[in-house]
Amino acid sequence: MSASAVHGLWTDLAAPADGSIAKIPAPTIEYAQLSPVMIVIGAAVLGILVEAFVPRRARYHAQLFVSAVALAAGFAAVVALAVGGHATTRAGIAAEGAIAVDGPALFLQGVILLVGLVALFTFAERRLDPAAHGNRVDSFAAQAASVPGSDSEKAAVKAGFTTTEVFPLLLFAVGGMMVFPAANDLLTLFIALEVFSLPLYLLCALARRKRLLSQEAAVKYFLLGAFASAFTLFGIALLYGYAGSVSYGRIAQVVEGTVGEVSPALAGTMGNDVLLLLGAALVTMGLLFKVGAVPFHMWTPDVYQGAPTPVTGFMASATKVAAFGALLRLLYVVLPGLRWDWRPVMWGVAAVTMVIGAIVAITQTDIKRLLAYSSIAHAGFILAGVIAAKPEGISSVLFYLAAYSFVTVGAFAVVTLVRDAGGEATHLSKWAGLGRRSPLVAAVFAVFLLAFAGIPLTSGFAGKFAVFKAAAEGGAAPLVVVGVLSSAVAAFFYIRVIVLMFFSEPKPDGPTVAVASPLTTVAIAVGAAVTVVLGVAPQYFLDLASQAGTFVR
Amino acid sequence: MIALLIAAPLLGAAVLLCGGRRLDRAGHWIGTALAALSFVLGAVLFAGLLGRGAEDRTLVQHLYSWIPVEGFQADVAFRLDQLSITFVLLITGVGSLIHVYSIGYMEHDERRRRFFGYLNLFLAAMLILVLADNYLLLYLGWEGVGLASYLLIGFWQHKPSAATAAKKAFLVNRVGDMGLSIAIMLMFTTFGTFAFTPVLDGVGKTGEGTLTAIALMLLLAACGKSAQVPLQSWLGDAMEGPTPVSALIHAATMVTAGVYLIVRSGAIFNAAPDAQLVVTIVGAVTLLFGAIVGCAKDDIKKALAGSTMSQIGYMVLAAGLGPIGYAFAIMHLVTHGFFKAGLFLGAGSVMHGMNDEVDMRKYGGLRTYMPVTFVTFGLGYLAIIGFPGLSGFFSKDLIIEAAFAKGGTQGWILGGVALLGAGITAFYMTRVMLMTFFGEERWRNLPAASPDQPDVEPAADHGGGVPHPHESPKVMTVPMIVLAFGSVFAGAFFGIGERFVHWLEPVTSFAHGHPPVAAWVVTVATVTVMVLGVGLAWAQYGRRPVPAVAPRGSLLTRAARRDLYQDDFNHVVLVRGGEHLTRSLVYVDHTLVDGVVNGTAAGVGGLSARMRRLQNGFARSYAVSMFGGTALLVAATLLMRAV
Amino acid sequence: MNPVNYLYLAALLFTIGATGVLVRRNAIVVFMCIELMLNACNLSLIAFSRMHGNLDGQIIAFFTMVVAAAEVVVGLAIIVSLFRTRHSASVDDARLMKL
Amino acid sequence: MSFPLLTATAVLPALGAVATAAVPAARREAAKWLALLVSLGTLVLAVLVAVRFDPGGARFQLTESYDWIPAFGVRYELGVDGIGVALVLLTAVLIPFIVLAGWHDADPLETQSKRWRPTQGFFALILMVEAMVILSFEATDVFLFYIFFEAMLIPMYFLIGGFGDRAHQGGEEAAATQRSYAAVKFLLYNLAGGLIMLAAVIGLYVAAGSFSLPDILAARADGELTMGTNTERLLFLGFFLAFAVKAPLWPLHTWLPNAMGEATAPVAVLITAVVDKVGTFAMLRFCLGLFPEASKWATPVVLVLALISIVYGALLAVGQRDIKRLVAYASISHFGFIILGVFVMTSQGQSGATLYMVNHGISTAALMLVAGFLISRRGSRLIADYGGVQKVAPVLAGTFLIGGLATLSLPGLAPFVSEFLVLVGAFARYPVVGIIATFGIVLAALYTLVLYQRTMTGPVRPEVAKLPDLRVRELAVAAPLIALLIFLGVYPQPLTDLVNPAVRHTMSDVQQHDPEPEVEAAK
Repeated sequence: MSASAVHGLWTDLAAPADGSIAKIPAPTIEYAQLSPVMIVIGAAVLGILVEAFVPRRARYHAQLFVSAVALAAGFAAVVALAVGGHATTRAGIAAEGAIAVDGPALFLQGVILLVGLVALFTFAERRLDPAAHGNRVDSFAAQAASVPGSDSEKAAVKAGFTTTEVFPLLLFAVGGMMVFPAANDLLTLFIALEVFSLPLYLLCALARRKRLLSQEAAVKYFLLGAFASAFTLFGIALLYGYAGSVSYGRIAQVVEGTVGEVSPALAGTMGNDVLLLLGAALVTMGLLFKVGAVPFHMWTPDVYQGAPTPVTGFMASATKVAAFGALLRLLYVVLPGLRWDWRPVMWGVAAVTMVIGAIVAITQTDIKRLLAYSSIAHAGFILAGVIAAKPEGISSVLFYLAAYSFVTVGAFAVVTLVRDAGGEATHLSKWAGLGRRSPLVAAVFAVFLLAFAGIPLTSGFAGKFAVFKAAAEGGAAPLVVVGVLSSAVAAFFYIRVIVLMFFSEPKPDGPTVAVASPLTTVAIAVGAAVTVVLGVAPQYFLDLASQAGTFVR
Repeated sequence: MIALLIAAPLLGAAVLLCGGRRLDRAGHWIGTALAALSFVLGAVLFAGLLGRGAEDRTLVQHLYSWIPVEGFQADVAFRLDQLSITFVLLITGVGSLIHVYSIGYMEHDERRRRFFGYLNLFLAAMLILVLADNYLLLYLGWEGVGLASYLLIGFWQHKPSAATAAKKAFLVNRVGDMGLSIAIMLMFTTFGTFAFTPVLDGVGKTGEGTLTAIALMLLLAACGKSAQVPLQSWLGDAMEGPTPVSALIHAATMVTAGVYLIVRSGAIFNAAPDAQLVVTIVGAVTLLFGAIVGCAKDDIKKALAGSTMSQIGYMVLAAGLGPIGYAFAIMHLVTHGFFKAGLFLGAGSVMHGMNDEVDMRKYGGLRTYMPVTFVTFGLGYLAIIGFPGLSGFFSKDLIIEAAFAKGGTQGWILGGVALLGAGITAFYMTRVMLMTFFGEERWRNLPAASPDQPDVEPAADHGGGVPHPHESPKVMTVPMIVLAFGSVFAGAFFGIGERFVHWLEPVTSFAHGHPPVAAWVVTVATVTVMVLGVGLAWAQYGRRPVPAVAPRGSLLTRAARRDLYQDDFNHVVLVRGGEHLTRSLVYVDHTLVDGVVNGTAAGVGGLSARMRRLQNGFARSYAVSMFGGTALLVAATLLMRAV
Repeated sequence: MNPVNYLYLAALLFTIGATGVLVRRNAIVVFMCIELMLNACNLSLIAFSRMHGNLDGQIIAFFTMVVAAAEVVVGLAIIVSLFRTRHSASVDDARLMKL
Repeated sequence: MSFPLLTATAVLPALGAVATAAVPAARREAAKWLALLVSLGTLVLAVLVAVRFDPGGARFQLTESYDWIPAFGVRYELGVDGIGVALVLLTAVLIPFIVLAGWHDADPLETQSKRWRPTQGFFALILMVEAMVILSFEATDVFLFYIFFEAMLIPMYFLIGGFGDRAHQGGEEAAATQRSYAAVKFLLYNLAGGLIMLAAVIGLYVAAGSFSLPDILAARADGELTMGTNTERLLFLGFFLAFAVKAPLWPLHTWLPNAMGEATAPVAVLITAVVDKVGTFAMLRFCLGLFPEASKWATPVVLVLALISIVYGALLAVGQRDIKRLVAYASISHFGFIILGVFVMTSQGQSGATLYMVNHGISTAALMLVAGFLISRRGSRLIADYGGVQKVAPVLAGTFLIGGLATLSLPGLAPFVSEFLVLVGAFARYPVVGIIATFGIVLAALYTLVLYQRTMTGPVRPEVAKLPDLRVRELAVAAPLIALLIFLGVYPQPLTDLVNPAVRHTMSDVQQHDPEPEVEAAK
């Protein structure tokens, strides 16, 4: 359908045909192309029904089954679409222009689904915490509503309640994230944003241990998130005001001035660049908030630390993937005409993000906060790739996201294993001598850290190299230099953790590495495997990314 | 054949040093046998040379290419000619004798095997030095003898003094070696090679400046090896080594390598008169320096060392005179090889009989107790002071004549110095003679163990107390006797009819010097001066009894005892200064260079700690930062558009 | 009346809301301020919709309301649970995690 | 397609490392023997490479080339020239001795848990390093080289930080902290250098459009490749900085004394004799090959730094109180010589530098390993704690002395050849530089002999009175090395034949000709 008549649904309605109500033409929805999202959202709804109707005892397994199947099926659908050429030749816009089905969208959806699947395993882990009253428990509160330490909570624990709602919440979040990078108009963008944010807010609040931290994290995340999305919405409004439409294609045309017939109103607003720039800036800000770029990063450490670690892992990886996807689409599809305005700004943001992320991380003492700051630094690196306004830029970012997300999930999965009496032992001092106690786990974690640090033969290096190369070719050499320098700084604190694990004597009261169920084991194994494979033989995935590297408009 | 000559002692060294304890019993015989073997080989070669015509007595044996690199050829090639064969005979001959002597001298040392290994190593290196056909190979031998001397001086390593002396010797030599290597580099950049023939023939093709530079660098090397001023300080301390070592290395052979180098490079020096002048000056100064030091020392070996220094001074002086001197230099070198080796062996024999007492003031009247030693030593003494008819007389006299023959004021000065030196030589040698073999027997009324020699050489384990002077065993005396013969007749044999000169002429070239005064005048003068010296010495040490404890002495005496303060100078300036330098550098490295690095790290850390505070936990302040960030973003975007 | 004025009003409301978020302590009030911002957005959307003469803006406004409602649900749930544990709804009290 | 010999030389130790690591905790000895066997096997392969290599033939031989990451334009491209062969040989020769010398360095303490398997780890890491070093000598693809150049830091890091001398003055606690400080310093220094090089590597691709050294050289030769002067200089600096850190050049050297001081002697040898050579090797191959103009532009500065390294390192060596640190500073001085030889741009200098890499490797190994034996006996690194060892352990002292003499490059021992070549090469183009460098040989004599005198000679100290002499295993380490030193000292031709053609190529890369001797010039 043509981009000029956006949203046939509403606009046709708006034209009254001489009193008589005209027939509403049924919108054409390409179900096949939307199937991945539909499957996941559908499964989420199903999950809620399960909550309603399935007896408590069976819920856990039912939910786990439904979610796993849904994610797997979704991934299968994505693959099918990709094979069907929807990523390249038959890429197009679906659902009346609301959603784009093209290379980046499918690639990122695939990544999100896989990451979601891996995260799901960590969500479902029930062997780490000591069984309470004979019931296996996972890392989520028995009953979120009950006050920590209160009788009701004790009762809930005694009764062996578990918050199986986390699974549908996870599915909703995944669904939203899948739509986010595929959204082809600002409205869908906004909706997707909220659809995956709200479940995350909730998930953050659901930790079984350290609930105070968990709730605090949730509040901070929620308030700041809502604050950010308010800005985003205002930006959307301004863009709409500027272009008279929220469709990406339309806005792009207006920006470039290649629009067909210009209505007088449009002519009026088109002239007003302030609307455009202001709107663009605000929408971008909303996305930068989600990727955790400086100076919109301050929620990251607190939320990462407070949230239940499986949630943190999921958030840290999947959210970044989705948000960067959306950011890419926004900058490359909607605002290419504005490149000379946003690139310098992004340069600044990227540089600051890398530097501050790396530097502040040095003095962190909590492993989760440390990883949070490292994720900030990485956001900076990825931004460097985003800035290279060329296809290599897109594909390099896609590859980096794929590599990074798996490393992150794996790393946080390892964090869930290291526990002492008070639950997870996240303070660095407690990790001393871990390498002596359980060499294998420490070694795996070391691999993840080295990948973060970007040491060759790990996925981290391949990704970093791809991004920097693209940036350099895009003429951002200074940014590359800043990048390598800050990675040198960043290397320091990754190394510090390794030193701690291997070279310092274990403390007598130190934490133990809990023996995980196959679920977490699989999660970690997958993470490690992907890290190494993408590091040693990245070619196939690079090809994938570069094939997927073109947006449809 | 030539290679075999070197191989023999090399093999000996390898076998003895790697052989392990099972060779302890036979070790010294193996060593001596191989040394003797190479002497025999040398003799055979010599005979071979004699068989040839005077002009084609140069054999070159090219073994293999040592360092073949783009534009850089260093071969392992040996050159046998009159000059080198002379040295070969001297080295292997005296060397063999001293091997024999050492069998007796080192009898009681449990590390005798290693001692002989080192001796063989030295022989090999020295032979390489004199047989090499290019300067790089010569350098190899040059450092080789340095190593051997290092090992032998420090042979009694448990004595800190010995270890220090060894180190000092090596270091001072290294300074000289610097000169040699720079000289070689200069040759390479000038001639593109450093083989003797092309270099020495190519002298004409290049400017005098370069040649002077090369010559001076060679001289520096010679100073190091031959203990010439200013690099002479090591020789005195080198006497820490066992006496045979002093005899072989620090009297007869190694220390004369410098003279060999100068004579060998004669063509270069001939073309660089300024350099030659410097050479003569160095020679003259050392000549006096050594002589003066020799007068003051009470340690018999140190006194002899001083004399060695001064005798080599003569040789260097002669070598500096050019064609008129080269041959005489070598001739004096050979004769000196004989009598000085003899003297040292004699001294060794004395010490052997006196519980290794080296202080002459504690000797006296020994002639009756050790007659053989007395006689041989005496003959050596007569030879060195240039008693008419003995070898020293011929060689030294010729040098003095040549010195005068240099002509002009230089001639007079140099000649005068040489003459004076002859007198002083006579003085201090007589002094040694008198203090050791004549006068009252001061060693009778001695405190028990000699206090100034706390660690007694293992060679003497017949306790302290009053020594019982006795003659040394045959194995020691025989070499002394042989050398004595040498010191008596060598001079006459060489000198009469200029046999030696003509023998060397094809290599060193020879020109008759014409002294301003008739030759016999010089001779007479020399003899007179010599007699004066002897008389003076007798007046001081012969008539009056010698105090067993050294008197304070005159200013000059005290200065001479302390090597004219040359060591103290080194110590203060070089050693102390060096220590300060290194210590301060260590400090700099730690605080500055390393400090910068650690400082940067600390700085980043501090920055991090400060930035951390922004993360203060207040949700609202986070919101503020977001708000501010947005404002910035918007502002920046608008600004971009504005500009 | 010129719809632009509505835009000014919207901007004003938005700013008020933002300021409220920055200055108020009580989580509920902060949250209300955010709602205010959302509604400011709605107002401007509708104004633009009027200017451009198409309905997109109004439709978005509806969606926004729904989203706002959802946010209320989630947000209140979180805030209330926080309040019940801490007996205070002040956002400044919740600062266990810092640095 | 022939048998991929070069790959094999690296794959064998890599697999060996994995196998060694997999040996169960109880079978410690087996792990050691396995490691030794593998290193010997690698040596055989390396010798095979040397045999198959034809000095007269093409510049890069035994080449292998496969696509690896086309997206980055990265090829798995191996090939050796004479210099590469020489260094591969050096590595393969030294590793068995390192393994043998470190036989007991990693035996676990009784206190440690049974599951902790330091021994297996130690030897596996050594083999890992060997594999990566060999690959970086063989890689002709810049990116491939960079990968291993960086990756080898990790095993080295664990070797330095994980294993130290047994009895350490100041107790195990202090030792651990100092070790990890040294390890972290090592890693950060090199990582920082490496990352800057990464930027340069990317820049190189942007500028030259390829990572393959042969392609770039060919393109430059055909004049197809022209870099802007400033670009070339910046890229050169990026590369050179990394290499200057690796082959410690003043003032980037401070990590070496810490690393060598804290690590066990075999690991110290691994650092200075093997790993650091990658830096100097890379200067010769990549800096000069890729950026000839910039190299010439930078020469004066580099020469000055090299001279400073020579003198400064030697002086600091004189001032050290710790045997290992002394050797470390001596190495800094020697690396000054190597870099000098590389950058004077004469064939003598460059051949000398290459020989120097090999000879310095062997001589340091001899000196440091024997020193290690000594230290392991007395349990102290302080020179002051020794004295008179020569009397109680003459063989040990003898080997130590020969190692020292090699360090002061005594004629007749291998280092002399290379050092003299470097000096001549330097002198031929820059006489002053040559003369200043010559002072280094005096200082070398100073620190070596002082070390020997203080430790080995003089009256026997009571603490050392009981020290046993070298054991068979230790003799098996020292003797062959010394034999090698002597052999290469009197007959270096096999090596020079390997190196000469490669040097000729490098000289033509930088379009330099040796200065003619004055006499020829006169004609």
